Amino acid sequence: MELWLVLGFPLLGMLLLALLGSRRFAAELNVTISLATLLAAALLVLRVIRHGPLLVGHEQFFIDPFNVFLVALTAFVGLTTAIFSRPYMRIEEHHGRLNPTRLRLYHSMYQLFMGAMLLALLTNNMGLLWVAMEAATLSTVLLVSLYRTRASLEAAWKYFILCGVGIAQALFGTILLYFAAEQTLGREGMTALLWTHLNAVKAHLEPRVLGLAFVFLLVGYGTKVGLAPLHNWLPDAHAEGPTPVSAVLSGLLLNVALYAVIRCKVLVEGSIGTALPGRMLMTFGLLTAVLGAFFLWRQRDIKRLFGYSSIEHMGIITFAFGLGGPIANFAALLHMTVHSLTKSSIFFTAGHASQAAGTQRTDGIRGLLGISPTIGWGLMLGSIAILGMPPFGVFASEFLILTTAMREHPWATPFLLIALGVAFAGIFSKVQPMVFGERDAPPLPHSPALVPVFVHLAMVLALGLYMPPALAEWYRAAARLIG
Amino acid sequence: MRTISLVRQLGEVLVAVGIAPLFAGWIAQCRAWLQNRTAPPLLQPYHMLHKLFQKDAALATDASSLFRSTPYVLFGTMVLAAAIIPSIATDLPFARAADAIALIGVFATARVFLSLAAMDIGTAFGSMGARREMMVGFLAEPALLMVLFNAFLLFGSTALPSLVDGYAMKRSVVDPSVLFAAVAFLMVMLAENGRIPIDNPATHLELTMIHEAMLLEYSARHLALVEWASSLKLFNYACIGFALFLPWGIATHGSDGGVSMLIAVAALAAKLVVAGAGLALIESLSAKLRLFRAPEYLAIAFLLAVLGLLVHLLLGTSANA
Amino acid sequence: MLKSHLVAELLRLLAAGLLLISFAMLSRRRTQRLITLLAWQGAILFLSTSLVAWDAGLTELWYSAALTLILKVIALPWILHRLIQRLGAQWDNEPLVNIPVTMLVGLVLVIFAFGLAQPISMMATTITRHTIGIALAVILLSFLMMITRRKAITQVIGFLAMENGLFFAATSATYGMPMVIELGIALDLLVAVFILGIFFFQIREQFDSLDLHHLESLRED
Amino acid sequence: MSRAHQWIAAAMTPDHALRVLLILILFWVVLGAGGLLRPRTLRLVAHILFPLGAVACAGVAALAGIFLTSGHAPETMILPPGLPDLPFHLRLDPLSAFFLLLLGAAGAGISIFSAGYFRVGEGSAPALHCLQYHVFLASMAVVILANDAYLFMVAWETMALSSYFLVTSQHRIPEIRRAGFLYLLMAHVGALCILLSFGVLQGGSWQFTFDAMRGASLTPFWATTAFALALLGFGAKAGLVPLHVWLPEAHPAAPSPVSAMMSGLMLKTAIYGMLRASFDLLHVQFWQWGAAMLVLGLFSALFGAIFAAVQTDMKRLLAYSSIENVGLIFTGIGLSVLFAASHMPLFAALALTAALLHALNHALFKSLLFLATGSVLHATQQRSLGKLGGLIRRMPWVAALALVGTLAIAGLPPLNGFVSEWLLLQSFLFTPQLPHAFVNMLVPLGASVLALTVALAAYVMVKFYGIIFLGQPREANLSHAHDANKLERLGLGWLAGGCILIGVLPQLALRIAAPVTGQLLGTTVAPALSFWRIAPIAPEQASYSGLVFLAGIAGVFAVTFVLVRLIAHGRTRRTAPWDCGYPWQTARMQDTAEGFGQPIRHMFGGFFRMERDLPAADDPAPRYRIHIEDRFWRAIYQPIAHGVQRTADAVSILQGGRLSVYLLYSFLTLLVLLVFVL
Repeated sequence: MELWLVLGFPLLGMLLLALLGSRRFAAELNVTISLATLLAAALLVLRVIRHGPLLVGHEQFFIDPFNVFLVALTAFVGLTTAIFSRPYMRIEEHHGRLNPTRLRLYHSMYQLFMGAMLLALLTNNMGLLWVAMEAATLSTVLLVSLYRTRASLEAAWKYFILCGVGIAQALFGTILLYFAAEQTLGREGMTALLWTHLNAVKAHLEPRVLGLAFVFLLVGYGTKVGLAPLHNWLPDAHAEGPTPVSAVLSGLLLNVALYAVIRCKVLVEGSIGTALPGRMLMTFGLLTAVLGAFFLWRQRDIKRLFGYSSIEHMGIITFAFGLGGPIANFAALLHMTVHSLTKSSIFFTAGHASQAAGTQRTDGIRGLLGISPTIGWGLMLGSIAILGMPPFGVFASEFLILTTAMREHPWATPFLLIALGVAFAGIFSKVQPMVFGERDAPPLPHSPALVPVFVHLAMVLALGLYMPPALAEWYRAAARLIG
Repeated sequence: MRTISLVRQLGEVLVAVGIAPLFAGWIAQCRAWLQNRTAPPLLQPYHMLHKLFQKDAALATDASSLFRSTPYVLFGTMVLAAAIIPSIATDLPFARAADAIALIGVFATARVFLSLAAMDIGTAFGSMGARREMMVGFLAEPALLMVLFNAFLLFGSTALPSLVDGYAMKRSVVDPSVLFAAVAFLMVMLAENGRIPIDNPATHLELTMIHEAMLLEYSARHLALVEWASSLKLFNYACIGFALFLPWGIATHGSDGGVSMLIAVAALAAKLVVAGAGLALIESLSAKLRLFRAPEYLAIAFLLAVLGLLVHLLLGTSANA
Repeated sequence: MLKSHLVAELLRLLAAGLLLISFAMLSRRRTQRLITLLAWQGAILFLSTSLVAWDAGLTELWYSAALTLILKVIALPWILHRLIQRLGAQWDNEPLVNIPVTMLVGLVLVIFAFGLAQPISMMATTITRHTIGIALAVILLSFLMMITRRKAITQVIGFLAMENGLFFAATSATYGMPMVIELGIALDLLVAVFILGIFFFQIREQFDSLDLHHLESLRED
Repeated sequence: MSRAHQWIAAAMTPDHALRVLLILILFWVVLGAGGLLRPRTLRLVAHILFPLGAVACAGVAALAGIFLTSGHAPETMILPPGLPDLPFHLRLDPLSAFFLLLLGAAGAGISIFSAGYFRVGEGSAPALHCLQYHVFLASMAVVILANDAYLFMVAWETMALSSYFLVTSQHRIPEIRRAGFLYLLMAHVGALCILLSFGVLQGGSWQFTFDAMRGASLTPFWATTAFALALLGFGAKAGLVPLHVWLPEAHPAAPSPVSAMMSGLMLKTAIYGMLRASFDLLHVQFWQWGAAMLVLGLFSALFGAIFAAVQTDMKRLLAYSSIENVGLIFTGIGLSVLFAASHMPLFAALALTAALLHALNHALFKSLLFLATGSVLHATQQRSLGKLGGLIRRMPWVAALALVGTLAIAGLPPLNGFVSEWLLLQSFLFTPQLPHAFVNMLVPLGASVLALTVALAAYVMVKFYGIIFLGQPREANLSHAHDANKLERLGLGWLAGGCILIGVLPQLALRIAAPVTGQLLGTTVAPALSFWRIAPIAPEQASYSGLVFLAGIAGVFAVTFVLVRLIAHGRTRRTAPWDCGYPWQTARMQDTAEGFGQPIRHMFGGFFRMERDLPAADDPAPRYRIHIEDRFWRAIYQPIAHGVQRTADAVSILQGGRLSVYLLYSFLTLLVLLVFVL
């Protein structure tokens, strides 16, 4: 029941906002719907806590420890982003970069995007997962091109083509998966694409086919994760889209894509029985982390900067999943959570910062502390958190990942060290002069809603110091699930 | 500790304070002879001190209390050093208060205070002298330390009394390393006491001064104390040298009071006479070096000491037998 | 028995045609032609699907065949056609890499694809199993086409060709995906093309051209 | 009231020490947060919070002292927060107690001084200072108490972070921002190294508690890796050459009390970490470790001293002198490891005692001197030695107290600096007995390098004190410099008192160091021969008595003074300085900081990169400028920076902006992976 609400609210919202999106109260409506979604998700979570994993709708939908917290996270960040985007978009309108019709598109596509992601998370059907991912892509393409500027069009176009092609690969992978599953599960009852069934029989699936399938799925969904060298769309899309979109792209979409990859990895590993998929993920992860870090070094656009930082972190998470084992998986899941919280909060502040300074160029933004202490401290603390400084939660996961890597694969640690060091230098050398130094900008026309920023950071801080047992239990269970 | 040793201690200190100017005077006289000048009277230093004590002190207007107290500090440190160094007898209450390394510390204290005082008035020559003095100091100390290392290797102690006793115990031939050490010590001693070839106590050319340049602002009783302290310093160094290299005659631990004391005093007198003459000879034979040469000179001293060390470590077994 | 043998023969023929069309696409310059070829591809897909449906007697395959006919043979080509009419964009376009080289690479890709598909064909039970390699080849070739062309529209055509290849793979390997998925895919595809249509106009009004070299400003300098 | 008494009594009994310590640490945090009640006003912060913080510091020191002297068994404690399987573990043992004592003793002085120091309008708001300052204190204490890797790292990085914000409190100045950035970067990379070292230390047991690490058995290779990583990490924090570059930038940039905290206290946490890792967790295994630390330490010491001698900024000078002192401490540790690994526990204990003592002493006198520069800075707004001078007449209090610190850091008896250096030299004397050929011949040379360093330190300090406080004021505005206020004097006095106390009665310090050596090496040096004399190994070998020194000098001083007064009449005339009869003497003719550097530059030219422009002979307005730079910057850091830059440029080609190329990437990736699985 709650599950239908979780999926229903965003779709309802999409329709409503498609009609009323240009009204004055559209933003508030957007917030309300997101809130409703969050509440539904909360109910769902409560139910899972009470009754454990569940499987509904002819087994087409399911909740297990792996996706339950992602659902909660997605709904939550969806709400906070909606709250943030209310004043942000007003300011954009005030600056004349948007008009009511565009806002209508924005609001309804925002809800569609949320719905698609929740669907992707909740569905048990690999085919449906693919459809949802595609839908998410399409909606975000429209969101990225919202400003209709040359740059935003170019970014959207690249995003569309690259991810479209990628997603096509993923479809082929899915077909192969289906093909292999059909051999054992048969066509009857359409169970051959249900993850739970596949997981049950994964040991009997034809390894060679699944190997092929994994390559296509990895390349496909990996493109959306932003694994180098498939990442090229990511910085453009992050930099040119509206900031709330950058926030949800970094904070949620990448997670969902990675979630898909991991679901596939579980099946394939179970089938071919070697560590090959893990090795692939580790290699991709390291490559991505290192490349991302070096890209960071010479960024001049604040949103591109943090876009690349997302790439770097996705690399680290992927590497951790590749390591496998209870601790590394635990760390990876934790890192997914804290990264999306931190990164979205950073994008909130970065967005307002660039609004205040009237430019996204890092050398144009100065003395944020002087302009608005909340923005300044938000950006500073957020960057510190994302750079893996304790006591923030990002450090907790990096602690586990690094120590594990040091024991299991020492050869990898130098790369991680380089990635983290270069990323630190790259980001901090840009953030410091933006936050500190002399002020030079007028105040914003609308007061920014920065409560979400500090709520996110507080949660990340809490996760670094104390983790609620229920959450830890989910992580452990999910880690076991992933193996 | 027994009263007798206290008496000894007191006696030794008084002797040191008393004859230190004499020693300086003796060196001056020998030098004069060697350069066939008519020598000043042997007691000249005492006359000078007496006269200085009579004069009124002329003090720069903004001389701070640091400047005024320094002479007393200098004198104090030197007397303390004299009390520590076993020049006559070894079992002295103060002798155990510091080993040779700590003794270096005492001299360093004196040096630092003198340099600070020299900088206090803020004259060009004063601070220049202070700088040079400190430079010579930090070059000399490592060499001196290596010399002490040598002694430690021989007798397993850096406490001077133990060294002397150690000599008294083993009447072996002189260890080869000692020769190197002795030469090094001599060079350091010359440098530390502002003698030729590093500095010239008799110069009147400010630009070449080191020690004297720091005293330019002192007068009367302050000057007297400083001069006395520096002659005491020379005397102390001589005594350290004796304790390290020619400890014969010093009343060692076991020996009872009277006779050994007399012998010790006589021995000390003899050594001082010889040493003074020797110093004078060296000074008149060598020419003063340019200041930039000072590092080389002290580096040589250092290397000699290290050489001694290595020699000992290489031939160690035979020497220790 | 005889029937299914005949069907298999026909299917091979159609598959070969599909491959041929892909190569033709690689070699064609005129956008108009490419669209026609795309339509032909769709037609072949339609034929093969309905053949398989007839042979295996699967109703849902009939549906997807119908879907193909409507979407891939009629709707999409028509939309694209209208688009280039409206945009006045039926110009020649010179590929980035000259055509013989492209063909050569394509040839290598085909061999590679067959090599890859070998194990799958071995274990497939469908009568169409030998055509999986061709499906993969078509996918890779259209990928190649997207890489080598420099007009926005040609890239889209390549994209659609790739979708066709996927569809062919689905039918030939597994008698098609479950209906829900088919519908979903079709819907996505339709939406995608509409969005692309909007994009073309926006791009043109911004850059007054659909040439991709205008879209190279976002880069690390 | 009586309840309170009972409670305090209970607190003072060692078996609650850890709990009470935690309460005090929490109290610091509360104080820090308290400032936010009245963010912009100074009174609350200055007159209530900082003094209370100082009291807490004293409490910490007292507790640690009681714990050490009472010889109580280590206490452990587990707090709920932390990672799911890894709650926070805390442990109070002699080693941590010693460093807590250090932290509290020096921290009390600094806190009192800060109460009088911080002004409104200098850098960030007082409340913010207060918060960061106390978090800094608390995090250092937690670092020392932590008993598991995670808590250690959390506290460690919190320490770095809070100090970073303190350093950049005047963030409007670009140089300060740069310094802060460099500092945080080095700190973070170092922390990652430490983290990896822990990763090795846990030895596959996935237990990150130190207890588990003590138990873990590592192969020699892994043990050495862990040691090397730890040396890198802690060395970077301690400012060991060549990881020192951030130190002379960051320490001067901070407000003076913060510089004092960083130099005096934070560097010691690195020392603590090194001891914890190499002795306690890795229980010293190979003498090569000791040799490595010895070489690094000696080199850092000499390097620091030489660079301090050529500085012209008083705080940079002190920063370099910190590098020197850390070098000395590492020398002691290295020596101790060398002995311990060669099974000479007694000598090892001697060297370790020297290192610990020097850590304590450095905490005292370096804080004292940095605080003194703070007062000078407030009085004159000048940091450059070239514009100071003659302050002894304007600021007698600061001058007198700074003199104590100067003599102490110059290693002169009867002050504390001398004691530790004396012990260090003593321990060097035993190196010839090492069983390793050549090592035992080469190490004695180390002693001479040590002596050279110590003597150089004296040179440096004469320069420091002489140029700031003595001579004539080099600028006109110095004539109305004001002396430090009461609270500042109190803080300075506290630290100076500590220097004198340890110098005169070193046996007290030996007493508190003894449990530590007992814990780490199983043996201790004799704390005190008698109430007035220390003889760490054997009385006939070497002994020292600070008390006798003081008594002797003071006694002779008094006697001579009286006698001179009696014999000679004490008449004095005040006149212009004689200066060889040169009448046109001006303050500009005094020797300058550059002048003091000249002999050093002349002798150790190889260490520097010098840019010098000398005035022409016929220049009407001659100007002499010299720029000193250390070679490591160009030798190591710039190449790294350039390498990263080049790599970044190369990498950025991937993002060429061309869609076809992007598609090609994913195409090729696909093909490669396919070939891979084929």
